[in-house]
Amino acid sequence: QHKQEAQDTNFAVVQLDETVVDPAVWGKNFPLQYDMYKRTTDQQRTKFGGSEAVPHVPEGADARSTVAGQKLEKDPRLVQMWAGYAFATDYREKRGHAYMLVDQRDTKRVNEFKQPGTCLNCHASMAKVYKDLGNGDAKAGFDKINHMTYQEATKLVDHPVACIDCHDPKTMQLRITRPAFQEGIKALKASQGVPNFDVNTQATTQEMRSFVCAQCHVEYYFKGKDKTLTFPWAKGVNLDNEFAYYQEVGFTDWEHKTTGTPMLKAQHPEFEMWNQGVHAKAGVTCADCHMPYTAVGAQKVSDHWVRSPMLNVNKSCQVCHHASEDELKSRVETIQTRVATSRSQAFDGLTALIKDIEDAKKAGAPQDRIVAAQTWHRKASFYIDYVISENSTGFHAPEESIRYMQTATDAVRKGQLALLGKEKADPTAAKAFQMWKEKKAADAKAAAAGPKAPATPAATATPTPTPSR
Amino acid sequence: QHKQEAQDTNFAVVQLDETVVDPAVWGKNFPLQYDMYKRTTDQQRTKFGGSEAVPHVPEGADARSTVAGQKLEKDPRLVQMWAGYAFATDYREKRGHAYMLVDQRDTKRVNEFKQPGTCLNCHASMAKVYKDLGNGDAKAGFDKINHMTYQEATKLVDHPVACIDCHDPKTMQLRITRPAFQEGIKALKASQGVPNFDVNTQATTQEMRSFVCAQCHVEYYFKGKDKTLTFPWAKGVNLDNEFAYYQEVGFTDWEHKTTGTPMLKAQHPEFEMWNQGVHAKAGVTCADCHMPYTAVGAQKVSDHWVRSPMLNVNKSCQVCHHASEDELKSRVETIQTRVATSRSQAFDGLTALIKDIEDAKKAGAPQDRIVAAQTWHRKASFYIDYVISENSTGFHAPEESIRYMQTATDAVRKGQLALLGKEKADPTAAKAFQMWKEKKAADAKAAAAGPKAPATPAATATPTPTPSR
Amino acid sequence: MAAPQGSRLGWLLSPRGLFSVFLSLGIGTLVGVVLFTMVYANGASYLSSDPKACVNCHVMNTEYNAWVKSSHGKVATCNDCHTPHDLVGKYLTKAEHGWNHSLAFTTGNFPQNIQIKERSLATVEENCLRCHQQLVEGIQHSRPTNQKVSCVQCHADVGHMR
Ligand code: HEC
Ligand code: HEC
Ligand code: HEC
Ligand code: HEC
Ligand code: HEC
Ligand code: HEC
Ligand code: HEC
Ligand code: HEC
Ligand code: HEC
Ligand code: HEC
Ligand code: HEC
Ligand code: HEC
Ligand code: HEC
Ligand code: HEC
Ligand SMILES: [Ca+2]
Ligand SMILES: [Ca+2]
Repeated sequence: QHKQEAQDTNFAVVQLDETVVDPAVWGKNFPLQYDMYKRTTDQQRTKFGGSEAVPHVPEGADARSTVAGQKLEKDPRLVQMWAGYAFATDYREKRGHAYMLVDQRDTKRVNEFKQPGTCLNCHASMAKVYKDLGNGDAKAGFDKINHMTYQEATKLVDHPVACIDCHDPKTMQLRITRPAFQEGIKALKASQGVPNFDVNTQATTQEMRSFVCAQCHVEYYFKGKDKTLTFPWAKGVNLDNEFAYYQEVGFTDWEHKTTGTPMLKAQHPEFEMWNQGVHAKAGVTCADCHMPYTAVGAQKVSDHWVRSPMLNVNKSCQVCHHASEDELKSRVETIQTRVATSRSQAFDGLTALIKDIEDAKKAGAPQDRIVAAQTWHRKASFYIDYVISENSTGFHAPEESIRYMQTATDAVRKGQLALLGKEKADPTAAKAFQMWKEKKAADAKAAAAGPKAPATPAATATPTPTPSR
Repeated sequence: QHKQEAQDTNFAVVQLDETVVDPAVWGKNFPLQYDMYKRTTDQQRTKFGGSEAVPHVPEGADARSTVAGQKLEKDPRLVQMWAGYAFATDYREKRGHAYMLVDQRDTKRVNEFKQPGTCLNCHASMAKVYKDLGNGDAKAGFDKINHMTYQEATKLVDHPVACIDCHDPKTMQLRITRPAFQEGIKALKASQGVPNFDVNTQATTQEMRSFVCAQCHVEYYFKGKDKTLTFPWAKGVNLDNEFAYYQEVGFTDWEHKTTGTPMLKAQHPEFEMWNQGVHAKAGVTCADCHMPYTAVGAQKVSDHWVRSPMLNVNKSCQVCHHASEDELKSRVETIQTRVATSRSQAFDGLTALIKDIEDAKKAGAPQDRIVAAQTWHRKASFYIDYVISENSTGFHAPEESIRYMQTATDAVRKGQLALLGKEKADPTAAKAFQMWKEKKAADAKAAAAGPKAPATPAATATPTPTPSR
Repeated sequence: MAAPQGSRLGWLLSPRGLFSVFLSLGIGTLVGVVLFTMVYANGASYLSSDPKACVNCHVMNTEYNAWVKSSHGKVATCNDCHTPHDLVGKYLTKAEHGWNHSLAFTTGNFPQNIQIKERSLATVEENCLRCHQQLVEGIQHSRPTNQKVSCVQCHADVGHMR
């Protein structure tokens, strides 16, 4: 206790509490961390990661002078993969934390599509907003935001992820501020035999060094009418588990425009993938590689310039690995090249399957064959999307990433054979297909009954295109 | 030089030279290594490796009281995969070096099929035999053995791999005694820009700690009429390279009995797979894991009880890895389970493809479709066989092993579509198919001309079933 | 406040620990003063604690050789890292180690690649702090007292270069 006080007086220039959101104020007490934090504005490419600053002429509300590269241009197969979904209009390289809010506000996915306030969970400093809206109860505040439109909700926020989102202002201890993660990790731990896990009191600091990131760097979906942000972890966190979860609850993100398949979208499953890798097994956390300790004068601090470790190999990797910087980079690139090669081969298969289903529909193939092929389309696409969306190009779990591509290729194979009557449907898809059919019937009925109110066009958990598009 | 003398006097109980084959004699000078060497008679299973001693009633020439487990029974899909080839009759777990000669002499692959003397290269102490036959020129002796029948040649040998095969009797330095490896490594180094590589004078000891094993633990084929044992390394040592090599030279091992495809057989590519893994990149050799230094009294000796490292984790792995024995085993088993899962999924695909080609032939499908499907059958089977035959169940190179399974699944997919007219033939297969066709035509012509002499039924590089089968 | 578990250093710096130190000073326990000064004032002079004592046992040769090659081969001895530096702990541990070592040694019942035990590791990590306290104060400060940073997770090789 005595020790704690001594240190507090040591650092305290200003008094920090739950009302202080602005990182600049926290920076008065922790100038080293703050200076590093600000550098997340920098952009630099690595062979497979990082990002490029692409010049951008500010137009309308979009005041950005640079944007990140457009991935849809680099690989046009993505547009086919996501046909009919917002992602097919705009999907860019991620870049530093400093940009998270502007990049969301100015994406076509927000400007040309209806999005819920939920999106902000991972793109802004929400700790205070949730508490304020919920009168001290973050979960209540979170539920409120989920019901708002993006445009309403975004007015409530000012900052990208800030100190207060990861730290307790009194003790500076790491903490979880996102209800979605609290629920998700509880379900995950329960699946591992640890019931009623309360992350903020029961997690070790070592776990927290990854958990704080896992509030955002995870696959997610918007559950039910409330669009509650939910992590699909009740069966575990590998892709097979997550897919099985979606199949079991029968969730669908959108309908594929070309094939009519009820689809799933995967987003940035860094936490899940890391969990499958040898580093996680060895207790190496996100912070170890992405926020390595850096000696500044007589102090060691965590590098709050969160970025690709390939830009900082010496501090990120070389404490543990005695190989040279070039050698380490080459090991990473070897892995990434293999994953990229395998992924591209699987992707070619998927593209062929989409074309085959399209042709079969045109040719009036039997409906049961089409549906059977669609069940495999749903699976193959989710598996490939997962590895595309995972931002380490497979480094976080090399053999598992490629195993997913093998499963995807097998699903493509089955889908193509199904069209020819030589393979059955994926039995796990039955529920989702049934639910989607019912939803469409209900929508059609509602539409036929005439527009009663300016209701949201779709009752699904995902945004559908607005006519303005 | 002075040091060398000191050592010689130190050890020399008997004088060793190129005429001493019996390890028991070498053992007088090096009793520790010899005692360990003898223990390769022990058998013990690990989760995926090692071997089980299956009791065996000696019958006829086969005097073995134990044999290793029959893999064909554990996975009957193997029989279909190799239909028409000797491997489909007998394929067992490998076991310790002590058994290499008896296990070869008593396999059905030797007893029910014609095999060349070449087989002995990797199953007996050949250093002296080659020199003797070639009057001092090992290469000449090697060529002679290749022309003999197995039954003739095996009379010339007495021991499984012995000290003299890996060591220079004067200096005890590691050395290469197999011409096939000398040629193979020369071709490989040339492909990497190092011309005229002479392994015995230019390789480092570090390299030799893997090269001595790579004389046998590699994929191989019998080249041309002379059945010269050859390693397909002119384009590199990953599977893609080796397959490309075979396609380019147009080599075929046998014709698949069910589908009629000209096939390739893969055998124990441990060296190649290791080459693709992170351990090879980090300079970790076969001997580091399979012959780890062992303290005997005040001395450290290389453990000549060559076996699965999973039976010796402390000495094999914990020199470098700080994790517990259980943790290390579990890391290995995680990798192996993933590889096995992926491999099994690919294998199911292959089985389906074989069935489809069989059905299509029965149904009288167009010949060009059958041939196109066969080209993919050849590829898929070789890729899957490669990972089945590699004895670490993928540990030597996890992500690469699974990448091969993805490629195999893609080949299966293309083969199945080809049967339906929806995919072309693998263009790289053209030469091999052409050559096989010509060979069959020539054989048919020869057969029609009547049996002139008791000629070997096939002029191919591989043994074909004898009628006695 | 209870003495933090598994952290002798914490105890030393805790009010009760500090009190004990001052008490020992007060009653003139000379040994304590000398040790305290040597350790905190001039680490290098403490090198006189001879590693040869450990290498008496040839099974310690591997670690010894790896220590010589390590970044600490010239700045810290075996005892700097492997022996607790509070008085009671030091001798308790020496006794315990002595017993364990000779038992293992006589029975020969130990692995060739010796693995450090959890308790010994805790001692080592306290000793990292003894020398590097100032450097790591900031990164420890934001943590609960029972969840200190484990140095060895990243710096396993500082004492023994593999
Ligand atoms: C052992 C080191 C290591 C660990 C642990 C680790 N990563 Fe990574 N991460 C990497 C490497 C290497 C890359 C590839 C960077 C590149 O391609 O430039 C990467 C890439 C990323 C990227 C994309 C970065 C970019 O600039 O392209 C994100 C986001 C990411 N990781 C998040 C995480 C999260 C979240 C965790 C924990 C759940 C985590 N990482 C754990 C090493 C690690
Ligand atoms: C509140 C949500 C949130 C949290 C918490 C979070 N991230 Fe991020 N992260 C993002 C978003 C959003 C982006 C993309 C921003 C953009 O592209 O505009 C991003 C980008 C990144 C990048 C890419 C940086 C670059 O230069 O390309 C890395 C690496 C990264 N995060 C790692 C981490 C790690 C490690 C942690 C935990 C210490 C973490 N993130 C915590 C949301 C978050
Ligand atoms: C569970 C956390 C989470 C949620 C919810 C979330 N994001 Fe993100 N978002 C991230 C992370 C992490 C990144 C950076 C990694 C990446 O780009 O894959 C990111 C990147 C982005 C980017 C920059 C890269 C790109 O895709 O062009 C945009 C734009 C974006 N998100 C928009 C949205 C929108 C719109 C929503 C709501 C529909 C949303 N995000 C919901 C975590 C989230
Ligand atoms: C995305 C999450 C995240 C954000 C945002 C964040 N930090 Fe941290 N911070 C961490 C992590 C992880 C650690 C390491 C904690 C540990 O291991 O005990 C850390 C550690 C610290 C520490 C302890 C000393 C050190 O460097 O390890 C201080 C002080 C600190 N952060 C200040 C800040 C300040 C000031 C800001 C805002 C400018 C901030 N942090 C923003 C994740 C974050
Ligand atoms: C805190 C320690 C630590 C850090 C930091 C770390 N690693 Fe590792 N790394 C390990 C451990 C432990 C293993 C597992 C093998 C072992 O026990 O040595 C491993 C394994 C690997 C492997 C082989 C596993 C595979 O998936 O092929 C590679 C490659 C690797 N690390 C690269 C990196 C790179 C690149 C970085 C920096 C971005 C990094 N590591 C950071 C500890 C670390
Ligand atoms: C980093 C350690 C390592 C290296 C280096 C290594 N191996 Fe292995 N090897 C293993 C492991 C682990 C297994 C799996 C054993 C098991 O499943 O029981 C294995 C399995 C094998 C097996 C099957 C053994 C059995 O009993 O099932 C053979 C044969 C083999 N390796 C040969 C080689 C050769 C030849 C090389 C060098 C070209 C090599 N290995 C390099 C670790 C290694
Ligand atoms: C002369 C050829 C030859 C050489 C050289 C050779 N091996 Fe083998 N090895 C074999 C054969 C043949 C077998 C299988 C014997 C049997 O099943 O009867 C085998 C079996 C093995 C096994 C399986 C043992 C078990 O208990 O299951 C391992 C491991 C192995 N070798 C590793 C090595 C390593 C490491 C080297 C180099 C230090 C090496 N081998 C050198 C031919 C060779
Ligand atoms: C290039 C080296 C090499 C050549 C040539 C070779 N082998 Fe082997 N053989 C091995 C190795 C290494 C093993 C152990 C690994 C394994 O079983 O995959 C082995 C294992 C075996 C086994 C025991 C396991 C099994 O397959 O049932 C038999 C029997 C065998 N070989 C027979 C033969 C015959 C017959 C020939 C000739 C047609 C031959 N070998 C040629 C290297 C060789
Ligand atoms: C399959 C190959 C192989 C066979 C057979 C073999 N050795 Fe070795 N031997 C090795 C390797 C590899 C080393 C390690 C050499 C090095 O690193 O310099 C070695 C090292 C040695 C050494 C040096 C000391 C040591 O233990 O590292 C002696 C002595 C030795 N072997 C004796 C023998 C004797 C005696 C036999 C026969 C009973 C034998 N070897 C059979 C591969 C073999
Ligand atoms: C001579 C040193 C050495 C030995 C012996 C060794 N390793 Fe490694 N191992 C490494 C290095 C170096 C890496 C690469 C990562 C790194 O730099 O730590 C590695 C990586 C690994 C990895 C992660 C790579 C992957 O493919 O997933 C595993 C798992 C592993 N080793 C297990 C083992 C096992 C099991 C053994 C014993 C059979 C073993 N190692 C023996 C040095 C060694
Ligand atoms: C009597 C012979 C002998 C002497 C002298 C000796 N050791 Fe050891 N030491 C051993 C043996 C035997 C083991 C293995 C014990 C085991 O793993 O169960 C060991 C293990 C260790 C371990 C790891 C096990 C643990 O308890 O964590 C450490 C640390 C260690 N010794 C340090 C030292 C230091 C420091 C010295 C000098 C002060 C020393 N030893 C002197 C024989 C000795
Ligand atoms: C700078 C601190 C430091 C010094 C000096 C030091 N060690 Fe260690 N020692 C360590 C650490 C840290 C470990 C645990 C390494 C690990 O976790 O793998 C260790 C582990 C050991 C082990 C157990 C083996 C192992 O790898 O776990 C023995 C035995 C040992 N030391 C003996 C000695 C001896 C004898 C000396 C003096 C010659 C010595 N140490 C000097 C820090 C040190
Ligand atoms: C007796 C005092 C002492 C102890 C105990 C000690 N160190 Fe050090 N350490 C030093 C000194 C002095 C240096 C500066 C050495 C130099 O400049 O070469 C140093 C340097 C370092 C370095 C930088 C050099 C490198 O290897 O990267 C690291 C990291 C380090 N120590 C970590 C540790 C850890 C971890 C422990 C505990 C396992 C520890 N130290 C125990 C005195 C000590
Ligand atoms: C998660 C990994 C990690 C852990 C845990 C860790 N360190 Fe470090 N440490 C580093 C890195 C990275 C550096 C290099 C910083 C630099 O070069 O700026 C470093 C540097 C150091 C240095 C050298 C500083 C200098 O000025 O050169 C010392 C001393 C040190 N650490 C001691 C410790 C001690 C004591 C602990 C435990 C309390 C510890 N470390 C825990 C990663 C770690
Ligand atoms: Ca999703
Ligand atoms: Ca072959």
